[in-house]
Amino acid sequence: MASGSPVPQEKVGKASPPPRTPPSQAAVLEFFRAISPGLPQIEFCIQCGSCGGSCPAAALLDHTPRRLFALIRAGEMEDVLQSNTPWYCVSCYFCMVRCPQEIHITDLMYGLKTLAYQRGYTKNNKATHLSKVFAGYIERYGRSFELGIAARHYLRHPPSNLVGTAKMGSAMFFKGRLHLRPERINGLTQLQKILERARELETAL
Amino acid sequence: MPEHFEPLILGLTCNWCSYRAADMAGTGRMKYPPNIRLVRLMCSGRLDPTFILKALARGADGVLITGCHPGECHYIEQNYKALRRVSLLKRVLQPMGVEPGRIKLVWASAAEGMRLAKAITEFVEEVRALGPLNWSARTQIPIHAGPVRQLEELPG
Amino acid sequence: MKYLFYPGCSLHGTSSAYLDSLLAIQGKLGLEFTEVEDWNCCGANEYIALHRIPSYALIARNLALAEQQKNGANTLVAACSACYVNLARTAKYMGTDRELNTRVNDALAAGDMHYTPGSVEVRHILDLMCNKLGACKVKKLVERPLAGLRVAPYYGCMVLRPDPDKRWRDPESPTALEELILATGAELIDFPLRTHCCSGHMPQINTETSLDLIHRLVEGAVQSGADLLITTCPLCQLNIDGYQDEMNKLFGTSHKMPILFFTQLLGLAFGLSPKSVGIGKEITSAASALERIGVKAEPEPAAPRRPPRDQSLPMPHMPKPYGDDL
Amino acid sequence: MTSSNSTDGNVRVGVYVCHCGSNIAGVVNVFEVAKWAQENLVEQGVVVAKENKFMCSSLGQKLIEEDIQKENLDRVVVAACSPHLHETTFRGAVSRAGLNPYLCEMASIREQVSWVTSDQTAATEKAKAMVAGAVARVRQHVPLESIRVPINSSTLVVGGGIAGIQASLEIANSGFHVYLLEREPSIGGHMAQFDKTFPTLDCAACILTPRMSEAGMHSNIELLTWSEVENVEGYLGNYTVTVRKKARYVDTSLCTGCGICQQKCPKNVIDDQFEVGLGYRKAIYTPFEQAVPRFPVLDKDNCIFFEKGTCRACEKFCAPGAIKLEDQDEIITLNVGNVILATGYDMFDARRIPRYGYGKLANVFTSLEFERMCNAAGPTNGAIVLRDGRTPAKSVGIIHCVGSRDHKFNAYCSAICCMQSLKFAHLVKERTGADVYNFYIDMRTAAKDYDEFYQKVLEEGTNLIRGKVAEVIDGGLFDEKAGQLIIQVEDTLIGKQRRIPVDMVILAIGLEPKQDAANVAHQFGISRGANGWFTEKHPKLDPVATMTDGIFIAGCAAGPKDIPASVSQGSAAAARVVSYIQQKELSLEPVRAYIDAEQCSGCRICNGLCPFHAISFDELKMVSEVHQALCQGCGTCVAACPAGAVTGSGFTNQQVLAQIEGLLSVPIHADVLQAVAA
Amino acid sequence: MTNNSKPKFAMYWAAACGGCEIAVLNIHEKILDVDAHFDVVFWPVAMDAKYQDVEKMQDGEILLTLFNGSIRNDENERLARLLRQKSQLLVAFGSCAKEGCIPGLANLSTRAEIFETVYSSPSTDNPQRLRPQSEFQAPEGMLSIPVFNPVLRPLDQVVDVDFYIPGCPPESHQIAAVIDAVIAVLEGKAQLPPKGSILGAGTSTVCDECLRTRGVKQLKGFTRIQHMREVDPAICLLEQGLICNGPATLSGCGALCPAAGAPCAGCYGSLPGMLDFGARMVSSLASVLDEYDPRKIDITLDDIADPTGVFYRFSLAGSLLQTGKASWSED
Repeated sequence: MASGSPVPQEKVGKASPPPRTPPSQAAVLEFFRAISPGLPQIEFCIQCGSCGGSCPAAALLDHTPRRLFALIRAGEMEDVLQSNTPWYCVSCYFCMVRCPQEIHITDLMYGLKTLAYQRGYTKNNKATHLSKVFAGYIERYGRSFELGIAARHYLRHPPSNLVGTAKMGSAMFFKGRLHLRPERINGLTQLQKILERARELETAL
Repeated sequence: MPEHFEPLILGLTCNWCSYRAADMAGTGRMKYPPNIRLVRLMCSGRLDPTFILKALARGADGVLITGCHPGECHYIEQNYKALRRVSLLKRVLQPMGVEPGRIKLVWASAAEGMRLAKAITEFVEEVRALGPLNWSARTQIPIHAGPVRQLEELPG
Repeated sequence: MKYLFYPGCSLHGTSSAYLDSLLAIQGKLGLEFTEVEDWNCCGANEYIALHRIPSYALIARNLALAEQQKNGANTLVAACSACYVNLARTAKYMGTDRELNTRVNDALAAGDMHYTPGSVEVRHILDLMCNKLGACKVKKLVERPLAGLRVAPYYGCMVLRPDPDKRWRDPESPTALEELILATGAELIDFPLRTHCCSGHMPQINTETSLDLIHRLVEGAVQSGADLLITTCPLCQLNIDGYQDEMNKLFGTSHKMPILFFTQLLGLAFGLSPKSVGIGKEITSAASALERIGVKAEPEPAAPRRPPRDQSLPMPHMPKPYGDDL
Repeated sequence: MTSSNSTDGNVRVGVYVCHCGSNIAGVVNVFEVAKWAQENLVEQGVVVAKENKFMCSSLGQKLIEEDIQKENLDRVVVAACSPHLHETTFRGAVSRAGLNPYLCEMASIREQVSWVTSDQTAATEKAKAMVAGAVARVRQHVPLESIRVPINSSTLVVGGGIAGIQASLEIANSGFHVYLLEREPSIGGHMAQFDKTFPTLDCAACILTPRMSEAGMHSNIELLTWSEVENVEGYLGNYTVTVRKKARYVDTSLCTGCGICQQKCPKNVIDDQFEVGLGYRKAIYTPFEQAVPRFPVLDKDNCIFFEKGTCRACEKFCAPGAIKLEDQDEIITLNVGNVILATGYDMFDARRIPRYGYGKLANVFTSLEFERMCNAAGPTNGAIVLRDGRTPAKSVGIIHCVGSRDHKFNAYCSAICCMQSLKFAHLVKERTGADVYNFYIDMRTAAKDYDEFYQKVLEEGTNLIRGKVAEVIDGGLFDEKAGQLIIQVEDTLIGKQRRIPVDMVILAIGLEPKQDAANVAHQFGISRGANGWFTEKHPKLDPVATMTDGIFIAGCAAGPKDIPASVSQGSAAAARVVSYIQQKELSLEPVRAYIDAEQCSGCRICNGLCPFHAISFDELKMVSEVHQALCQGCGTCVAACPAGAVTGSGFTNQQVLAQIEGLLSVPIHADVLQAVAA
Repeated sequence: MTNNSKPKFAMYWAAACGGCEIAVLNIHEKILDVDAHFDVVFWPVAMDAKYQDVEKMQDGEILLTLFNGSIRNDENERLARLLRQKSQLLVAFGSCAKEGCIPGLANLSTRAEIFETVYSSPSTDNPQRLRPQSEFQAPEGMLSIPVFNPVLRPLDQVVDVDFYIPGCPPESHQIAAVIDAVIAVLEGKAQLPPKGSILGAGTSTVCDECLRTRGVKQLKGFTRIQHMREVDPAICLLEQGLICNGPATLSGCGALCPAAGAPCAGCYGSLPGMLDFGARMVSSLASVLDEYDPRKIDITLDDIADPTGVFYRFSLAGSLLQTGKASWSED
């Protein structure tokens, strides 16, 4: 507990953790500069909780954002990457505009998502699946495709109230708000080339 | 250019703000590269372009001028004079082959040790990217450099 | 004035009403939108969740297209809040983060494209109307004042936050939609939750939470006495509009709070036909609310004089947020 | 043409390198530096170069003094800490040995080398360079004599808050005349508005009003209330201050302060000043009962007579006929030797944080409003009630750090809010027994008996929630908590978001510099820090002096402070002033500019450059001249003179240029730094 | 020339326009005093003389040498060294010798660029793009011309200089005054001024001699004389927005240019002890520019055409940095 970060739930009851010197803060910061554009300012967190207080999804989070930052600085990356927090982030940016230290919280959440995803921490995670389906259509057509996305996503993760959702869907359809087939852009191959190259340039995470 | 080049920077500081910021950086043990050497002036308004030229002529690769934030000058508004002198001097020096990037003006209050340390670190990197100025060598080139074809051996 | 226009996927699909109404009013406002040719999806908040550089490249392709096609029009306008933030953020970060800029342009190069940071200015249509045209200009165009219609503004998140280019005085107390509502002659409802979150893509991830958030908004709108909400964001519209039935079921309520795009409201005020501005495409029908248009609102009761034995303490004086001409 | 020709070649320089324990020696190889100087700077005139554990110690100083005698040195270089710390120390040592103090120069190899450099070799190299620079500079030094000015014995204190009152009393009691100037109708400042004072909880009025009346009656204090400074001229010892005494419409020579005019005045006005908008006053009023002076002022903008030309109620009922409706502003001139600025602070405007609902949600109050509410003499006679004026609060949320410690508003800590909020928590408990929630980021109770008070508040069962409040929402909108306020916050100690319903919210708003602080700073020629507070000459060692001789600061004008701190600053400033006055004549730092009339061409380029109006133009001789006492030594004119006719003693061109040459004479070793990088 | 006891006098013309020589002749009958007191041994413009004659002399045989012109090629350089060796007093005569003058501006360009302009400009017929070669093997034998040095040098960067006489050219009445002074010394009536002194000039700057009325300076902006409808004859030119180097320029000329309504170009250079003329002007002008917003400052400064040329017109080669691109490798 030297780091001041609370002991993650699953560790409760186990023997006290072996003594471990936390990672070099410089290295941690460098790393987050690498995965988040500009200067994310994570080092300035004063643990005030404006983020957790403002978060619309707070009820679902296993760690509030500021706690994630504490864990990161304590070197508890395992807990961070397993955390559901980034995946419940709906990008409302409340935390970011309210943070008294002007930390780029939302940007960091994106960074953490990519990190967790690319390190394979997100098996059967609803949010990841949604993102993957969405991304899939973009890479295949260059545009998103609501009907397809909904179908594929709900196939894997059926909504709590299937009837309601279906009703809404049909209503949408009849009001001409859902297309039956996706739009495809002309420069698709070009786009794919770009994305391919970009993936090569991705920071090794 | 040597494969590893370390820029030599001269820093001109204001006694009331940036010099104290340097003190604060010290007290706070904020590390910054040793490439910079500071001179204390009473105010950035004391900045005489001659100082900058002298530094460049004596082997400095860049000059960092620091003063109080606009509106915070201990002598009310002298830092604006520094601002104007620097911007005019840059224009004069460009045709001589001194990149404007080698001269930088930074505002740092007495409380901004961290800001100053950051500014120094950044500036050292910027100048490193520009490469050596090497003026002291240039002005000492042999007067008689011989026929045209021998000119390649000149430094700079 | 000529502008490049980035509609984004939703305006081509789920919120065609937004597009219809926008195109319907552009002429009156003296705006001329040219759709960026062959634009691609900005990836919403999904693509960036999986890939970093690729997501910026994805977005940057649109910026690059805009740079190519701009001929004269330097401003790229987006209507969807998410698209706007993505475009604006990328443009900003490519300008400030040298590293990112090189990589993204390197990627673009694979498709023989390039984007020069700063070459196009990204703005949201709301920002354009309020901060460039000004609500006063809008007011002049009103032919059918919406007197008696009680309208609550609903911004949602991304049009205001993170506000990468500092377009707004205060992202927590905006006045743009308010000014437009006043301009249309409708009655402005003070809606404290106007900048709160509609739950974004939460319906697909955790329906209960999202319905809870939607419930707060609808409940709040009802409590504040609004006939309808207007918004700037397709997703907000979709969530509040589409999930209202489910929300009612879950909370045992029976609210029917219609939500329209602000452009639709302007269209009506400009005297356009409801159909031409896509009224009717909403799932929670706005019909009943719109019937009020034209009905004279009863005059405001004068503020009562302070009775002698009233002990109540005066409220703090608040400055008037918008100009008197509204 | 070369620069370093001003002094003769054969100066004898002594170099002293300080270990500062391990502070310097731990990183810089001080022995090598000394040795290097000894060997390599001979032609620079270095005759001795020594290192010592602590140069500032009496032994270190002795060492210098002896060498000056033994080696008959005429220049000294001390490579140690920042000159801002020990320049005076070593100048002292040098002059004790009979040398002019200004023939000593310091190289700051602690702040600028050992403390900021990790690599030892690189640090040592840099230290050498700095020594070389200092030696080259000191060669160009010339003896300087300080300038002497007489000190006028009366003092102007600006601001009649507790700090100003304290300062005035101290000076007055030591037998010197004081003008105490206050913008408001009465002295007393913010403290007069407070109810209880932490941590002792004695009532503000009880301890303040005696001081106020003492100041009001003191034979050495001349009160100038309802007055503002118009203009300031002069320099240490001889300031001329122009003051506007605003029209009071009351003849203070006749007024008895009976208060009948206030009773009879028919016009009720919301009191935005003293009651911070929570209460009412009349158009002619004294801000509060114990006001000093007790004479009322007439508020022209709200007076029926000045609106309609009729009424004159006050005039009719005033027995001594003191009402003077034709009164005019009066301009007076004061000659003083010193000025103490105790201009205080403004409160942060809570409306700037809309998410806390102040101004929209009726039951959100600011801390100052709450102070008035608690005050027995306040608008509710001390009852803690909701905005409706009758319902007592059953649960109260107190939000710390409103507008403080937030880079969007004020990045600094306002210092008093934690204790004030705890005080509120206690008062609420004591008077209503309501539930109290304090929302804090960090609890800062660092002063005598402060943490004890914190303990007491804990004991009373206050709910302390560690978290910066996200927003305050009207519960009526949803959650069926009509009329209640919902405070949404992350309880960071359990890592969960909580939504806590309360009836009343108190915003502990932070302290800000006076909105006109910039003008004041400009008028008196002092500077302000990044946050807008006046800058001290030295934050630790000279906290009440400013960079401008003869202008002092006390209390919150220099930054947020609680009452004890403000009072002690008032006394401290007074002490500084009195010591000046008693010296009768003072010597000024000889860092001044002077113009060589021979070289001056009278181009008048320098004339407009001096913010202290020290440069004048002699139309007859057609040359410009510097008024030595006015000059503050910034050197702008020196740098600007196209003819080089202006010399800035202490920072001459030769000195600076020589130092630059010296600093750059030690090349930078790429290989060394490469090693560092690796 | 008969060998008599009179002290020997020499004058040489290196890289310069010749104005200095004219200026000397402009002292009219005073030239006779020179002849009366000196034995003129070497003065290519005025008399026939061979380098060998000078080489044959003893070291220090010449008492006084007035050296005008800067060191542009190796011939200038050889003669500078030679005359230094043979003269007791070597005087850098005129702006070129003192600080490089107009020819010094060539230091802003590389030798290749200069040759390009000189030998391949549209007005030159040079299809094979020939360039001067220092040596050329002709059937008759090896021909050689002086080598064009990459960097132009003022005299004191090549040899030790005793005195300076500024001006482009030096004012004749000042030359006359100097000659009188030297003669006075010869006759034992006066002492030589300290080595390195500037002779034939005032102690202040041109403003000191300028009759225009001046007030406190607050410059709104800058203009050029050709853009002005009229120049006020009575008011300081600087205050009219013209860049006048007068404030920084050593007095002695009598403020000729400002008197004629033209801003001072600065040919007398800066005061003794001032290291860099340009820096003085940059510093003073910027100080009195009445502008606070960085953007506006830039806009105002845009109105200064060729700032380097304006502030270093006469002093570039003698300035602190001495040279620009000239010192770079040419490709």
